[in-house]
Parts: sequence; structure tokens; C-alpha cells
Amino acid sequence: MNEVVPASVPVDGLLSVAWLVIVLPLAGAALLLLGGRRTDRWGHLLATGTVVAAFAVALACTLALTERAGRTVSLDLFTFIDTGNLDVTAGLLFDPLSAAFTLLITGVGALIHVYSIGYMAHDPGRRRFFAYLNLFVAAMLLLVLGNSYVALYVGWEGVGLASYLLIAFWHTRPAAATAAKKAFLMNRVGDVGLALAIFLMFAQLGTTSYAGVFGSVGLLAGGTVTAIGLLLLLGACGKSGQFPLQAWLPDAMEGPTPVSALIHAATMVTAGVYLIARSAPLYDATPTARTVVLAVGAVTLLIGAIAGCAHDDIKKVLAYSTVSQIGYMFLAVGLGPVGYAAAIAHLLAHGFFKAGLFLGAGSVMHAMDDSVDMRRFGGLARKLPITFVTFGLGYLALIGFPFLSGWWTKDAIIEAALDRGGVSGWVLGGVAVLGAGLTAFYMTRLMLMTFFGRPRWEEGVHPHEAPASMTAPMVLLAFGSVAAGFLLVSVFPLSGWLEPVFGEPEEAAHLVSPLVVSIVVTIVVALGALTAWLFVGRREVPTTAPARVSPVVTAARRGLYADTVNESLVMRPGMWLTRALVWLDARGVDGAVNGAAAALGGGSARLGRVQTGFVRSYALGILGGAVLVAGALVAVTA
Amino acid sequence: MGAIEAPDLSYAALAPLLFVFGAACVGVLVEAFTPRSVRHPVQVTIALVGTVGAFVATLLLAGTEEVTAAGALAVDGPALFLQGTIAVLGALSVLLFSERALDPARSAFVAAAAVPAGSVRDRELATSERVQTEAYPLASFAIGGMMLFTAANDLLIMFVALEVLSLPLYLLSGLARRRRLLSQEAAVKYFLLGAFASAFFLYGLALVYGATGSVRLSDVRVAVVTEGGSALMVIGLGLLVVGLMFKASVAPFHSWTPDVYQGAPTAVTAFMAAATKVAAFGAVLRLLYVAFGTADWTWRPLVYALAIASMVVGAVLGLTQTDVKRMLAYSSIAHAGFLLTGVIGLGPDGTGYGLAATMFYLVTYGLTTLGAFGLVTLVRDGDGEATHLSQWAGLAQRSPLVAALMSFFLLALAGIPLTSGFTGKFAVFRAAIEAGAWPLVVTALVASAIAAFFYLRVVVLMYFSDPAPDGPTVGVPGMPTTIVLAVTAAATLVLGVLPGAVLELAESAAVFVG
Amino acid sequence: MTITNYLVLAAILFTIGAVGVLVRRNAIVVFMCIELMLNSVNLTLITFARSTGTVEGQVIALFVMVVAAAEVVIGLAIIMSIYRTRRSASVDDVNLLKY
Amino acid sequence: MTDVPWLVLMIVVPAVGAAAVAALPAAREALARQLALAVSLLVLLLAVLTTVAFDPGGERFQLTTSVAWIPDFGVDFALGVDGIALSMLLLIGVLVPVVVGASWRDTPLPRPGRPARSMTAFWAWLLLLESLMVGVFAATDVFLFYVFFEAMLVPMYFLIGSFGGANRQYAAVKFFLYSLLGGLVMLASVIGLYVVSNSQLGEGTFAFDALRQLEIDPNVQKLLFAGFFLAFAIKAPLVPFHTWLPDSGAEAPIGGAVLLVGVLDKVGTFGFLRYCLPLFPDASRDLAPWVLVLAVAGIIYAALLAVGQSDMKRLVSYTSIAHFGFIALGIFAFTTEAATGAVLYMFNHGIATGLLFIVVGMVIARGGSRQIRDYGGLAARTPLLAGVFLLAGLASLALPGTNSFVSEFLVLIGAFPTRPVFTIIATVGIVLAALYVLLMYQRVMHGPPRGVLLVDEDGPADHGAADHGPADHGAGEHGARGGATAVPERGAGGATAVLEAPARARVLAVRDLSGREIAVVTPLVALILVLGVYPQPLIDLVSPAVEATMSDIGVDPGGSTPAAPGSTGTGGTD
Repeated sequence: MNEVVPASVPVDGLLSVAWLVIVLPLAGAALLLLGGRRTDRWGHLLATGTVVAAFAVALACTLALTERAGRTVSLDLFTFIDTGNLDVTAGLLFDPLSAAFTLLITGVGALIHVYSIGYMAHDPGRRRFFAYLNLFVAAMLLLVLGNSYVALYVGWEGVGLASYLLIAFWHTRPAAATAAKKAFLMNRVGDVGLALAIFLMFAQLGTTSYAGVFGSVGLLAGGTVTAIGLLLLLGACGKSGQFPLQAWLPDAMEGPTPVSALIHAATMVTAGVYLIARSAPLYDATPTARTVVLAVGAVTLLIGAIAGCAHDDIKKVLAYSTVSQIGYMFLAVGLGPVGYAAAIAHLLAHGFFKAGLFLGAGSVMHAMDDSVDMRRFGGLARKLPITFVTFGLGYLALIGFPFLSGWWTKDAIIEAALDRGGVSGWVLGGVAVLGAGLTAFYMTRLMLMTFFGRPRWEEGVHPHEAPASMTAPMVLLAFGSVAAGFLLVSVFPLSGWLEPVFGEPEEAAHLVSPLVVSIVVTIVVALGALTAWLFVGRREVPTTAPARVSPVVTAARRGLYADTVNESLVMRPGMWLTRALVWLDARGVDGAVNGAAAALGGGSARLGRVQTGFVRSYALGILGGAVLVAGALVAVTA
Repeated sequence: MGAIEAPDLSYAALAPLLFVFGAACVGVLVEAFTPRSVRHPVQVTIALVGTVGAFVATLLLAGTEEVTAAGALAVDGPALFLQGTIAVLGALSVLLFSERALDPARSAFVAAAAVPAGSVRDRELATSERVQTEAYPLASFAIGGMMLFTAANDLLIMFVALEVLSLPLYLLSGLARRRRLLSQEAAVKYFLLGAFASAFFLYGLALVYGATGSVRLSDVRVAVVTEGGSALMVIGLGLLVVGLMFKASVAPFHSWTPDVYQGAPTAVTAFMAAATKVAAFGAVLRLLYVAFGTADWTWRPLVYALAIASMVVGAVLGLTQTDVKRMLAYSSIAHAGFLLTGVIGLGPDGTGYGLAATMFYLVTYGLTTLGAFGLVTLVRDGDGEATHLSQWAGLAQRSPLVAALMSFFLLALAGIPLTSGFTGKFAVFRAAIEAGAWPLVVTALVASAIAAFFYLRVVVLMYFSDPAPDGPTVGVPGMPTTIVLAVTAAATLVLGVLPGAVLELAESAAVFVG
Repeated sequence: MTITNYLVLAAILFTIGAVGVLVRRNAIVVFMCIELMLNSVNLTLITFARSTGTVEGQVIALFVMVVAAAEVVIGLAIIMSIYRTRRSASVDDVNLLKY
Repeated sequence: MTDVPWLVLMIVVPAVGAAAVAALPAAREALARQLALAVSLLVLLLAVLTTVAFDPGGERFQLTTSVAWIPDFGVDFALGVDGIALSMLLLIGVLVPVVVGASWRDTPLPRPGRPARSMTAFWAWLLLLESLMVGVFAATDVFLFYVFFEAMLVPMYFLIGSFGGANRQYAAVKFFLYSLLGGLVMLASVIGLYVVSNSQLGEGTFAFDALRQLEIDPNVQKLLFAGFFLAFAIKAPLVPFHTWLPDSGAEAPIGGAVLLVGVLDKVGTFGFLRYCLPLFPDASRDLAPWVLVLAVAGIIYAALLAVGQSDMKRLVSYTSIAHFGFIALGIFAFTTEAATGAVLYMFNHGIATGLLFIVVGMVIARGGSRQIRDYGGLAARTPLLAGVFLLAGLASLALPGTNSFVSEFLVLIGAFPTRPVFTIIATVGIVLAALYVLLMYQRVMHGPPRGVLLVDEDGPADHGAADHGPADHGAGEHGARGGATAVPERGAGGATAVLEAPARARVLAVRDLSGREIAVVTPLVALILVLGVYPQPLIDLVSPAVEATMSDIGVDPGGSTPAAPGSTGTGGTD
């Protein structure tokens, strides 16, 4: 056992019931799904209650954890699979990393449950919706709390399922159904990577538990570690909408907005970051894989930012923004020890402000009869004051307005990237800075098109502020957006808290002083915002997207052709292949069988002709046979 | 001039033969001296007495091993076992002959064979109760000939027995009351080809005699050992085999089988299919094992080839048949092939499981096929039996019992486990594999898979198709047929589930003398 | 004259008979050809009896004659009956049963 | 407890039940099915008691009974179970009552202008089938096994042939002949085995334990192995011997299909484990790569074909073929983990695919058509049905939390160390599984009302517009296979009748699950979830037998990988 994962000490007291965190929402989901219509009236309250309770337990556990030496407890529940060499114990690993995630999930989750009470008030499927939400929370918690890669895998696919169910929540919309299927499939591709990584660990080390694997990383050949790292990365990309598997995330916005906020912004999509951070000991042993992580992060953050600039669908813009922000996090974890804490910090902060932004967007849609087309918005600031303020704070936090969350966490990442030094350092830093500028551009564009300028509403739309159950969470998240970064970086430095997981945070010698970085970044951000104002703030926004635009814009609008590529490389060939195989099976394989039968039948009919019914031909047959027999016998003996 | 010392005849050992031949002769006299009114019951009784008596006699004789009649007859295990089998099958066939409940004219046999078919007189007689009761003595003679055939320890006796069993059959196949043209045609074909084939047998006999100076199987055996196989002798062997294979309806000497089986009265067909096969294979086994057992290198490849030919021809040609009787004829050709697979199983110096297996197979096949043909007599329409397959469609809804029984017999013929057909196949295939002939066995298995198709086709028709509105009716059988069906069905089941006793019997009987 | 000649003669007769069966249409003639085959066999038997110096051959020949006689009886009966029905003794007319 | 002849009872009880039902007059259908239900429940009870009487740690074969049957062939009526066989008996015990419930209201395909046929025979055949299936798994005498193996065909043949869809005759005969051919080739090997034992042990025997001791020459082994393998590969079925299954699966009545795919086909994989590996270890080792090629090819090939199907029952059949590929992979990877996974897979697949078939059957019962394109948007009208459908689908794509995940995961993780390449290819099947399940689910349950739910009068005439994608190619394929399959198939269960009915009636005919249907699916759903979360009891049941099998072929039953440091236990155990 090396120091990366301190040996667990026997668990007692509160921590021994940490499993409640998972079981509570799971029970809620089960109750709502099995209870049927009986639970329609109070189901949503129950669901919200379970998550709140889970948050309470999580908080208590975290506090209890801080008292413990090593701040790590491992909790074995029961034997899941035990045969041959494979021994998988269903158990929990409660350490600072999982604790942080647990708090994020249950905390933001609770708020979004509350929000949904209002948002889904009039939806006939409300019970189902809350059941799925609970299911998601449970699965996500299993993902972050499991003590082995298998447990993680179970949660991993569990959240995939929940995501599928929630994206397809309005399943009578073909678009929703298709988007859900797409999300599940692309996730499955990633899952295969994760699964293979697990197989590889088992084949090499005979175990799949974090403790076991990290304890014997040293025994692995370099190539193997790299392979594992890359396979894990594939899984992470699938779940977190990273290049090349990012195409599903924007489509996922077909789901109800609270879902987008919770699953496709705050929590699930960050699972990839968790996976890589959790596997730090493995990545520390393979610079190659880590470099690939870096590259993926950098590429994705640009893709996301660029695509975000061209969309008019408010949720799609936020979705691409998410893709881009997670790109930052990948970039950070790719940097290694210096970046881990930064990544998690950004992840948590992002959880707050991005959730807040989505909830705000939801409130806007709520006001605009579920329209998402920003070209039909405008001038909503006065109509939706609370939404405007909270959304505005989230916006500032996201673009990295000084002293708000984003500023703290994003700058940390950019610094870390630059500190890498050398060409790669400059390139990555440059990319990160550029990304910040683009972020400022598309977010400002969004703000202006939505809240400022002349109203461009469809007739018959009467915007009104959302009910308290919706605004309250937005307010709370807004506080988070403002304060989270400051708290996580300065007050309770996350790097210190995470020390048991990632080891001592080394104080990197800054090649570029943080101050300079901040100033440069702030300038770039300002430029970005200004450009946005020049584009959409100054002049009238056309209510329909201009058709004749530069190829760059077209590309951006089409998400840099991700779907096009997928279709032409995977979907169409696959369909052709299927078609061909169906034909082959019917004609070829089965054809052979039926053909043989037909041949026999034909042969029979033809042979039957010999049976002419003429005595003399029969006699000839007998004579011929006799001659044959006699001849053969003579031949045999002679 | 010394006194002629007559050859010693052990009448006890000949009891089975005496019973049957006695019954036959008495039957002839009865034809001559009893009024027509009482003939039928009397004839039936006599024939039954003869066959049943013969069966009992074989049981009592069980275990005797002697060569009698100056070495012309060998009364040994195989002979008795097969004689018993033939007696039973004969008795059952006689019962089938005697069925009077099914045909409105109260018999499947013609009133007067001499009357030209289609003539005015013929039409008058068509509905009369008059019956050509000579059928029974003829049958008795045939049965006797068959039993003699299996005991013949001498090529001459074998030839005589061959004729004694054949000639009555030629006549019997011409005696159908319905569709007389077909029946007569069957008789002509069977007769001409039969005579033709026996000529070959006879020529073979002559050549073997020339080569060895004797027609006694034992002497031939000795001669084979001493001077090896001369060309003369192997040709003789070949021609003998031809004659026998013709009777056993083995391809390529099978061509008569479908026509005759279809044309002959169904009861007679049943008799031929069941009993003749037994007799013919009895002779084949004796000839090959006793006379040429030491020179099996001469005939083994030949039998090998014949077996394959027969199985393939039977299975493949059966696929496209549209007439039940004809289909069963091809099935009998295929089964002849399976039987030859057992014949291959002759181990070194007479050991080996082949003999017992083949004999057991003969029992199972005989009983099953008899039952199947027996069922065919039940399905009738306006002009006699409805043998066209299309008429069997949806039979299960008309008469579930008949359909179920038929399916059972067909599954047995296909060799599905828990039926006698499977046990029999298992026995012969085992024998063949022990003799190292596994390619033959694989061929046999594929052939039986193919054959299974046309058996299944009947089942499909009976169960899964809808009956034609003007389909055939299922006659209510009288006591005789009922007995036959009961016995055969029971035997098919018992020999499939608990074959132990009969298998042991066959094994203990599987020793030739002479 | 060696016995070979007799054997060859017999063989030729047998062949003639067999071929006759194949080529002649009239049932009676076909049947006669078969009788010819049987008699050629008799000749063979006698010859071998002579050559091997055993009597069986001649005995068998007698048996064969008897059997042949019996065969004639049966055969003619059958052929007659069908002739009276069809007014033809051609074996090619009797082919209702086929395939 | 152990001295009760449980296995004999499990064979006799349903057989007697079958006889009793068969004896009932055709009119007494209600009584017949009640009797069938009672008997099947009794057998389930027996299965449970058998499991109680069984000691996983004890002898390899337990609850043995042996009576000399055909002494001349050295055949004994010998019964006995190891963990693997027992798990299959449990599967039978669970599935048959469910099938009875699922078929409760089934009626034979109506035939124009004829009175409806009685279902009595159906129940009789069903019970007889159950008895024979028990026999197949419980036999410890190769001859006895073969007898049951072949006899089993007959009831299934009649189930398909008399109670199946429009094209049932073709399917029934194809099923029977295909299996019979395989069986007969196996017979050659069975006899060969006997002859070898005869030469080696002095007197021939079929007793499994005795045969296992034989020292067979490798080349002979290959021949005998081939015989057994062909039979089992057809039964299982492995590509390319699979084409009978889609036809049978599609034409069989739902109950028959469930037992066919759920249990009958397991005889094939069971045969690999019980006969091919222990009796012919050398041949198994030498030929394993080729078997694996078939297995993995089948996983991908069948999955792609499933994607291309337009007929729900055919689709499910193809998914099963893919799953059997996984099972074969697990068996021939020769590691304890993989083999355990394969056995679990056999059990879980029976439950999961059984449920899937039953649910599909419920959809068909409502819409009256097997064509996916005749449905759409059902979830809105029948949420419960949709939920169960989805769960069954997820189980079939092995989602964690369902029982299938455990088995698939075990197979793959166990096969990886010895056969990485095959395993990696097989994992592609995981993605394809998601594809075919979700495609079917989306087309049937999601989207706007379509097909049977379409209220404007053109009914299913909107096929072209209904949906594009593979379904249509599938349809093309059907058309190509001659109207015989395409057009009448729609008639299965009177589809056309329903689809031509006025829209209102048609739509009203689509209701959510009835009480009976809920009762039918509940046990399977429960098993799927319970075994998905806590499979260890089942693993403990089968592990000893699996390890014994592994040692038969000379594989260290300890497991696939040399225990590396840190491998001892996991999680907090250290």
C-alpha cells in the first residue's frame, strides 16, 4: 500500500452509514416507480426530501471525515462477485475527493430538485421525472463513492441510463428520443474503453479495486499503464462529451432544463474528470497518456468555445460552453499534480455557476413559452429581474470576471498550463487564454441577445418571473457562483483538502507571475465581451439567423461537423453493412440450407425418372447391377 | 445293392416348418372339400394354427443347434430366432388378410382372380362377399418358404426355399379387390423380375458348385479356406448375392419394390415388407457368414457399397413420393441399407455384434412397418384405400388416434429415441463402428436425417394441415386389424423403451452352426 | 471337347436369355427367355457334375426343372389373367405404376 | 432430504401432468391450463427443494439415481446434478409457470372458415417438454442424455407446428430436421465413445464419470468432439448453424419461443461444458480457437443482423444468437471466471430474454403484428408495458444492475487474460447490443403514435413514412424471402384483422398491462434486479462444478491470472 491511498482504518460511528447517501435517493426512485399513481401527489416532495437528506448525511460524513487521520475511510458492504481470482467487494471509498463530489451532487442536486418542483409543476409525468432524477443522483453517488473500478463502472452506466431516461423524458418528441439514444450509444462507446481498461487491470494485477490497482502500479509495464490510461480516457471522453465523442452533449439539451443543469452541466458530465483525477496514480506513471489528456482537453475547449459562438439556441450555447469548460478541466488534470486541485476546484465552481445559468435559462424558457431561440428574446432584464441578476452573476463567474468564482479557478488552470513551460506550455496557455476570450464572446452575446436590446418576442408571449420554488435555487447558486472560487482557492484551499488523494501540492515556480496572467486574461476577456457587443449589442438582432455567412460560422453552427463525420464514418457504413449482412444471412447462410434441401428434392425428382414403370428397364437395371457386382468382385479378388 | 439309408430327419427340429407347411397343405385340401360359405373362417383358423404353432415350436426349440436332413438344414440360433420372427409376422399378416370389417365387400381380396378386371362379371362380383380364400394357403406356403430360407444350410435348399416363398407372393400381389389393374401389373412385374433374379441366383449356385464341388455351405467354407477365392467362385458369390439382394430389395436391385408395394393389396404389401425382408436377410447372413465368413474380404466392400447405394436411393427417392405405400416402399429400401450396415459388423472369425444387431433390427423393422401398413388399410374413401398423401391432410382432426399411431410408427421408422427404430439403429450402427466402418455409419445417419424429412412430411400433413372437405374417412377396424395394430404398436414402444430381453435373446441366438 | 466349351455355351445361352428378357416385349416370350436362362444353368450344372465327378449337379438340375415347371404354372396364370383384362401381353403396356 | 429422488420426481411429475392434461376432453380448456399451472408450480417447488437438498461443497454429482436400463448396451437410467445442471433446473422451474401464465389467453392462429382449435394439446405438450428438459440436464448417462436430447424435439415440434404463426410448418420442420441432423451426427460420436469405452474398460458403458477416465487418442478425440460439437453448435446455436432459430423463434407461440431460446438452446452450451470439455480435453484445447472464431463472429454478426430486423420476434431471436456467442466465448476461454460467467449467462439469459420475448408477445397481443413499423408511441398509452419492455431490453444489453451484466462482465473479464483479441472484438457487441435494443424500443415505444395507434384511417398504410433505417431493409429481406414469410407473417395473430379494424377500436385495443400480465412479469423482473445486485449465491452454487470442469481440461481452477500482489481481496479487505 503506497501513500497515495492511505490504508483505511476500521469505520465506526456516522461514517459507517455513509451508504445511506446512495440508498436514500435510490429508495426514493424505487418507491416512486413502483408506487405508481398513488404517489403522484406527494412523490416529488419525497424525492426532494431524499436528496436533501442525502446531502445532510454527506455533510455530516464529510465533517466526520475531517477529524480522521488520513481523511480516508473504506467501507465494505457485501461480496458482489467472487469466483476464481476475481473478487469484487461492493464497498465505498469515502475520501476528500469523493466527499467533494458527494457534496456537489447532493447539494446542487437538492437545489435542482427544489427548482423542478416548480418547473415540472404542470407536467403529467412529474412523478416519473422525479423518480428518474433520484435514480440519477443515486447512480452518480455510486460512481463517485465506489471503492473499485467495477463499482465505478456500475455507477457509470447507471448515470448513462438515467441520462437516457431524462433526455427522452418527453419521448413523444422524436428529437428527444433520438437524442437520448445517441447519448446512450456514444456513452457506450466510451464505456467499452472503461471496461477494457478494467479487464486489462484484472489481467495484469488480478484486482479491480482502487487500493489494489494503485498499490501495484509499479508492477505494470509502461506500455500497459499507457494502454490503461488511454482506455480510461476513452471512457472519460464519452461521459464528459470530450473530443471525439462530444457530439451527443448539445443534442442532450432536448431534455427538460433541470436535467441539463444537473446532469449535463454540473455533475454527470464531470464524471470523466473524476475518473482521471481518481486514477491519478496511474496517470502519474504514464506521461504519454497524460499528454493525450492534455491534447483532448485543449482541442475540446476550443471546439466548444467556437461552436458556442454561432448558436442561437440558448441551451445549446450553454451546452457547448459546458463542453468547453470541461475541456479546461481535462487540460488541468492532464497537467498532473499541479493541475488536479485546480481541475477539481474549477469543476466545483463550474458546477455552481453553470447549474445556475441553466436554471436561469430554464426560467427564461418558462417565461417565453419554452422557446429557446435567443433571436426571439431580448429586453428581458426588466421582465425577469431575479433571473437577470442571478444569471448575470453566473455569467460573470463563467467568463472569469475578477474575484468571482471563474476568475479564481480558471486562472489557476491557465497559470498551471503556462508553468508547464516550453513550447507546449505556451501553446496550452495560449489556447486556454484564447478559450477564455471566446467564452467571454459567446456568453456576452447570449446575455445581450437575451436580456438587453429591443424585445423580439413572438406575439402572445407575456414574460413573467418564475415562482419562488424556482428562483430560490437560482439565488443560492448565484451565491455559489460568486463565492465558490474564492472559498475553494483561498479560504479552504482545496489542494490542501485533497492532499490525501493527490499528495502534497507542490508549489510550482511560476514562469509567468500570476498577476501578469490575470491581467492578460482579463484584457482578453474584455476584448471578447467588447467584440460581442460590437456584433449584437450595437445593432439590431435579426429574428432569423442570416443564411449567407462565412464558412467558419457555418462550421461553428454545425458543431465543427462532428455529426457529419460520425454519420459518414460510422452510421452510413454501418447501415450498409447491416443491409448487406441481412441479405447475406437470408440468401447466403440460410440460402445454403434451403438450397441443399431444394437440391435434394430436385435430385430426388430427377432420380425418380429412372423408375419408368417398364419391366424391361428394371430388368436392365438388375442385369447391370449384376454385371457390376460380378465385375467388382473379380476386380477385388484379382 | 446295399439298402438305401435314408437321410436322418430330426422331425422335432423341423417342427416349425412342418407346422406351417402342414397348415398350407391342409388349406389346399380345405379349398377342395369344404363349402365356400365356411371356407374363410376355416382357412383363417388353419393358417393361424400353423403360424402360431410354428412360433410356439421355435420357442420350445430355443437353444437347439443341430444340422439335420443330411446337412441340408441347420436348426440353430439364428434360424430359430428368425423363424420365430417370421412366424409372428406371418400370423399378424394373416390377421390383416382376414380383416372383414373395413371393405364394404368384406375383404381386401378379389372375389375371383380369374375373372378379367373390368368385365361385367367382375362388376357383379365386386360387391359380393365371395373371397379368393386361396390367399391363406398361399400365405402359409410363403411363410413356410421363408422359414426354410433362414434355415437352409445348402445352396440348393436355399434356391428351393427362395422359389417356395416367392411364387405364392407373385400370386398374392395380384389378388387385390380394388384397383385390380394395378394389382395385376404388380404381380406381373414381381413375377418376371423375380424369376429373372432367381435365374441369377441359380447361375451363381452353379458356379460356386463348379468351383467347390459342393453346394453345402460348410463345404464351401472349407473350400474357400483351402483354395482361396477363384474367379469362378467370387463371380458365383456375386450372382448369389444379387439374387438375395433382389429379395431384400437392396439398391440397385430394388426397382420392383415401389411398384409392387403400391400395387399389391396392402395386407400383402405389409406381409412382403415385413416377413420377406427377414427371410432374405436371414439367407444373406447365413450365406455370407457361414459360407464366406472366412473370406469376408471378398464381399465386405461389395456390401459396403450396396448399403450406401440402398440408403441413399431409398432416402432421396422417398422425398418426392406422393403415395403412402410407395413412400413406405422407399423407406423399406433405405432400411435394407441400414440392415446391411449391420451385416458389415461381422467381426473376425464370426465374432462381432453384427449378427445379433441385424436380427434385432429385423424384428423391430418388421413389426413397425407391419403396423404402418396396417394403418394404411384404415384410411379409405369411395374406391378403397386412400393412399395419396394429399388425402391424409388434417387426419389428426378426423381421427386423432390413427394420426397419433401413424406418427408414432413413422417416428420409429425415422429412428427417434424411445421407439424400437432407435434401438435397432443404435445396435446396427454400433456393430458397424466396432468393425471400424464409421464412414458408413455417418452416411447412414445423414441418410436417416434425409429420410426423416418424408416421414415428417406425413406428420405435418396429418397435424398441421387442414383436412380437405371431401377427404377420406377412417374405417373402424375389426378385431383382427385391431389386434395387429395393438401388438405392433406395443412392440414398437416396448422394444424402444425396454429392449433388454429381446436384445439378450438375439445375442444368445447369434451363433451359426454348420 | 473340353468342359470349357460347355461352360461357354451355357454362358452364351444365359446371356441370350438375359438379353431376350431385355429386348422382347411379349410377356410370354420374356418368360421363355427366363426359362432359357434356367436351362443354361442346368447345362452348367451337368458339366460341373461331370468335371467334379459329383452327382449333386445332376440332382440339382432335376430340382431346377421341377421348380421351373412350377414357375411356369404361376407365371402363365398371372400373364393370362392380365392378358384377358388388357387384351395384350406386351410388358410395355403394364406401366401404370412408376416414379 | 437427500434420499428423496428429487430428480426422478421432477421428471415424472410433469410427464404425469402432461398425460392427465392430454386425457382431458378438448372442451375443458380452462381446466387444462389450470392443471398445467398447478403442475408447473409443483415442479418449481420441487426444483427449490432439490436446490435445498444440494450441497454446493459436496460431491460433483449429487442426488444421483442409477438403474440399469439396457444392460446389453451398458446403459443406465442414471440421474444426478452438479451446480451447473441444477441452475438449469431452477431456470426451468421458474420459466415454465411464467410461460403458462403468459400463454394463459393464447389461442391458436385462427384458420379462415374453421372453428378455433382447442389449446388443451398445447398445455400437454408444454408439460411433456418440461419433463424432457429436466431429463436432459439431469442425465449423467450419455445415452440417456442423447435420448432426452432427441425426444425433446418432438413436443417443441408440435408446439411450433400446431400453435405457431402463419409460417409455422416451415419453421417446425426446419427446426426438427436441423436439430435431428445434428443429433444424428452426435449419435455417431456417442456410439464411437461407447466403442472406445468397450475396448478400454472391457465392457462398454455410457456413464459420464467412467467415460471421463478414458484415455482417448487425440485424433479420435477430434472426431468424437466434432460429432458432439456439431449437435451442440446447432442447438446453441452458433453462427453459421443458426438460421433455424430466427424462423422458429418468430413462428413459435410466445410460450414456445421463451422455452426454446431460454432453455432448449441452453442444452447446446450445457453440452459444451458437460460433454465436449471433460470428455475430449485435448480436442477441446486444440480446436478452441476455431470455436472462438465462431463465437465472436456470431456476437458481431448476429448483433448487426438484429439491428437489421423488422420483425420483433426475429430481432429477439438474433439477439439470442449474439448472446450465445458470448456464452461460447466464456466456455472456450478456459478460465474459471469466464466459465462461471458463461453458466451465469445461461441462467440470466433465460430470464432476461424470456422476459423480452414475453413483453414483445404482449405488444403483439395488443397490436396484432410482429412488424416494428406497425408500432410507435406506445409508451404514452402503456407506460407500464413500456417500462417492463425497457427493463427487459436493458437486461438484454447487460446494463449494470441487471443480472445479465454480471454474467457478461464475468465472461469478458475472464476471457481477456487468455484471449485478449477475441475479447476486444467481442466488446464491440456491447455497443451493438445497446443499438438494437434502443432502436427497437424507440421505434415501438417512443415518438408520435404510429401503426396500430394511428388514428387517421389509413392505418398501417404509412409504412414508407413510418420509419426509414434498417427496419425497411429488413422488410425488404422479408419480401425477398417470398410472400410466404413477409405477407402472412403480418397475419400472425390476426394482425391484418386488427390493422384493418377502424382506428378507434384498434387504438382502444391497446391497453396497459393487465393484472395477469403484471403477475407474469413480476417474478422475472424481480430476478433480474436481485441477481443483478447480489449474484454471489448463484455463483457459489455453480463455482464448484465449473472448477471441476476446468480441472478436467487441465486448467488451474484457481483462476485466470497469477495472483499478483494486491490481488488478494479488494477494496477495504486489505
